[in-house]
Amino acid sequence: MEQIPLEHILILSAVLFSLGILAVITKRHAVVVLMGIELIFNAANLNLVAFSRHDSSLLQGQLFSLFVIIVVAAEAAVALAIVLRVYQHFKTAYLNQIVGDEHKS
Amino acid sequence: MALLAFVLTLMLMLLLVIVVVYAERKVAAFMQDRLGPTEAGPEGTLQPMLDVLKLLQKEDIIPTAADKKLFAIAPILIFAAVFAGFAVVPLSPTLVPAGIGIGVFYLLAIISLDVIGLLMAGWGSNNKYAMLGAMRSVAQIVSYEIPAGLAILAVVMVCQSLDFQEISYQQGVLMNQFLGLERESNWLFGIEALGINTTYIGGVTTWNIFRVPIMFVAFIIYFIASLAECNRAPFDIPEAESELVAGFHVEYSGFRFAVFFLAEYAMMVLVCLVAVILFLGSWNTALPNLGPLRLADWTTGTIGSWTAILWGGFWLISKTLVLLFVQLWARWTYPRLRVDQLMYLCWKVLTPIALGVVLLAGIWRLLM
Amino acid sequence: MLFYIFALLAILSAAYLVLTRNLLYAGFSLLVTLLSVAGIYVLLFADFVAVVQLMVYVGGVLVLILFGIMLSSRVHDKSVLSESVNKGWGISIALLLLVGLVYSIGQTSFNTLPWLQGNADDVLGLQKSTVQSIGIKLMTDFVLPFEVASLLLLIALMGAAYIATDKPKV
Amino acid sequence: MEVVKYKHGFWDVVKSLVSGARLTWQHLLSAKNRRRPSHVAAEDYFKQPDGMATLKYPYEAIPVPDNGRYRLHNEIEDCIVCDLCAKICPVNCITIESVKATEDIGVTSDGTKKRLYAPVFDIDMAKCCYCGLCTTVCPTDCLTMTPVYDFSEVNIKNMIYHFSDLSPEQAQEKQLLFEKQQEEMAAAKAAALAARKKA
Repeated sequence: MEQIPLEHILILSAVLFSLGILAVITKRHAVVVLMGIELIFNAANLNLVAFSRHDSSLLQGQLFSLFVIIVVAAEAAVALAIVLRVYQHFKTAYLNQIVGDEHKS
Repeated sequence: MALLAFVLTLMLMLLLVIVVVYAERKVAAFMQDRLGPTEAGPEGTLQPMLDVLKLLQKEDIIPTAADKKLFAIAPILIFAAVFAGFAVVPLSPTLVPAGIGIGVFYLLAIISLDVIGLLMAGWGSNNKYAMLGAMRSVAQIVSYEIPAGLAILAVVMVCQSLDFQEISYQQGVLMNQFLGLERESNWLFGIEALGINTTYIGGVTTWNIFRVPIMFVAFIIYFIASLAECNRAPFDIPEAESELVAGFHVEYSGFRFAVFFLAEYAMMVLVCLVAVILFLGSWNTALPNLGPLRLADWTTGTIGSWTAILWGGFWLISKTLVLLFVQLWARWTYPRLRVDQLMYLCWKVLTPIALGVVLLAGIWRLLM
Repeated sequence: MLFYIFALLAILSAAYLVLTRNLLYAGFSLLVTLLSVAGIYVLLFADFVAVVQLMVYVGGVLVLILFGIMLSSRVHDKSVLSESVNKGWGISIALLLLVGLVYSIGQTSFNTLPWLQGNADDVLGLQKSTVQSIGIKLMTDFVLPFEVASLLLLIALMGAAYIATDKPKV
Repeated sequence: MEVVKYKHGFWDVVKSLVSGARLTWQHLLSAKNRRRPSHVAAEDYFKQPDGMATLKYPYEAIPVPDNGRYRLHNEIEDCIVCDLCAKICPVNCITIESVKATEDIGVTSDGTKKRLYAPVFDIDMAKCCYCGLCTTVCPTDCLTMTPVYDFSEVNIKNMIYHFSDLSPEQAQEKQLLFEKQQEEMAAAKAAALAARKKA
């Protein structure tokens, strides 16, 4: 198996990262924003694993990406619980439609 | 080589599925004092093939209100998930389609793709029964992955490996022929202090449920959880015919339904294969060496020759069929659980016991 | 070769995630992205991370996300279609970021970095998988983050359960 | 009302699971026995408690009792076309048309004289309610219920059984004969009347 050039992996992760940013900025549904964040996490993980290949004795990159995945799991659980709560309260999951009671006309 | 493994695995899976579909009907019939299929072929043996043929001829109906893309992809995804699980199952001492070092973990992970397919099917059908069935099914599968995973974890702790093939080798007379296990030895009940070396006795004495008796509890937990994972009775509330008509595949017909059907039975076969490999000695013989009576050696064959492959396949598949029979037996004996009973069983009974088993397995490992 | 297929799949599905207005389709295209990233992990000799990715992301996070969508919308309903806003700003910021990142990646010569001199082929060594060394690392050098992570998961579990339960109205 | 008390202990659950499994296992084991297709009057009819209860129907069947009331059959040779069966039929499934015979057409097997032809004697078994009234009123016992019960048809028209032994042409011929005789008789009558008037 030929070696994958490091630059290509980094470019891939840069593309994923900017797509994630794009999703976070342009989308208005809370869950889609969450998906954008997942994309960003994945881009970061990809970098970590790619560099970890050059660190065979320590595997620090892989270990770090494992911790990232753990944090993502925790984050997703809490975030979705919040989204459901918000939906129950405001009857919408669109971030721009969430208005506090005092602002309602 | 990869293609050969693919075809071989597919053939094995289809063969076992056909046997199980036929057995299901016959066993159900016999337990209910009926005859079962008798007309197609001798004693109705061609019935499953003809069923599939019938399904393939039927009209492929896609409801107008359905989400057509998801509706079309879902069966393929579910089948792919189950079939990908078969890739790491060792069939005999030298025959394994894809022997990867973390096979057990991979299998647990790839099965979870199934869940996504179920959600797709349920949502894509745009039918409340399908949606309810999919939701129930996903909740059930995700919950029961925990006791099943803990039971498997107990095995992994005892065997110190995530490789199916290494776990298989540990449970038989061929143990020392595996790379990395040359110096290991099995002790009766896994307790070295007893001083009875069973490495060359083999047979039942080196199966995981026997060499570490606490594994028997883990096996029971895994078996119950696996019934729930493949939506089998008594845990078939996702498909409850009487209340949900059929759950997530209500809207499916023809070819797509055949794929669902196949995937469901393949899932049954897969969980039984995993149970056999992890707990019941994998492809190892059931007969121990008793003094000059070298029953284990005779029924194992020599590695590298056809005898080993044939004996290995024979033992693996016959043990799997026995477990599959138990699944059918349970289906036609026990009534369906309610949702609250299902969750009670998972979270308040199986999970705590499984946690205890993991702890005990860790302690047991220290004795080995 | 395999890497480029996976990379293309990942980028295409991520782009589809951004472009599509259907929330469900976005979720399922995220599935494809996650799967292809897992494939890339395998190619980078990180089999354990790849399977963890499958297990946690596909089996856990994605299911949660899909549940989140399905519990807050209906089929063929406006609520499953989400409109995009801030398109101009979003695209320009993302493009700027992308160009900047790609430019800096292009400018860096990774081959001369001293901490990248390790042999990239010899990750596995004699072992069949990285799981053994990861396990040893987790129990020695990384035992504190490991324990903290378990604590974090416990807190997240309790917090999520608390937030999501219906409180009795007093 | 007495409240059923369920036992909830762990071992009670295990015990009930095992007893259930044993029950189905015993049924599975007894599946080597099969019910024989014995007659209802046979000695062992009620003494076959276990084993598979299904019969492979087209190949084996429980014999019909002697008094079984199934498909109707009319022995047209013995029928005197009295129309009693059609009259008593509660669902009107019997259609009979009759033509008077011009000459003597024989006797039935019990000696009754036959005076009528039956160009149409149809029984629609799809309508029949199997009450058997027609067989009781039949004076010559030619209409009977047979033990044949398996006579399903693809086309419902085939459920109408035709018992007439006359072809349409023959029926027409008889009808013409009868009409001719009637005419002759009428002519003879008229002649006789005219002769009487003349006289």
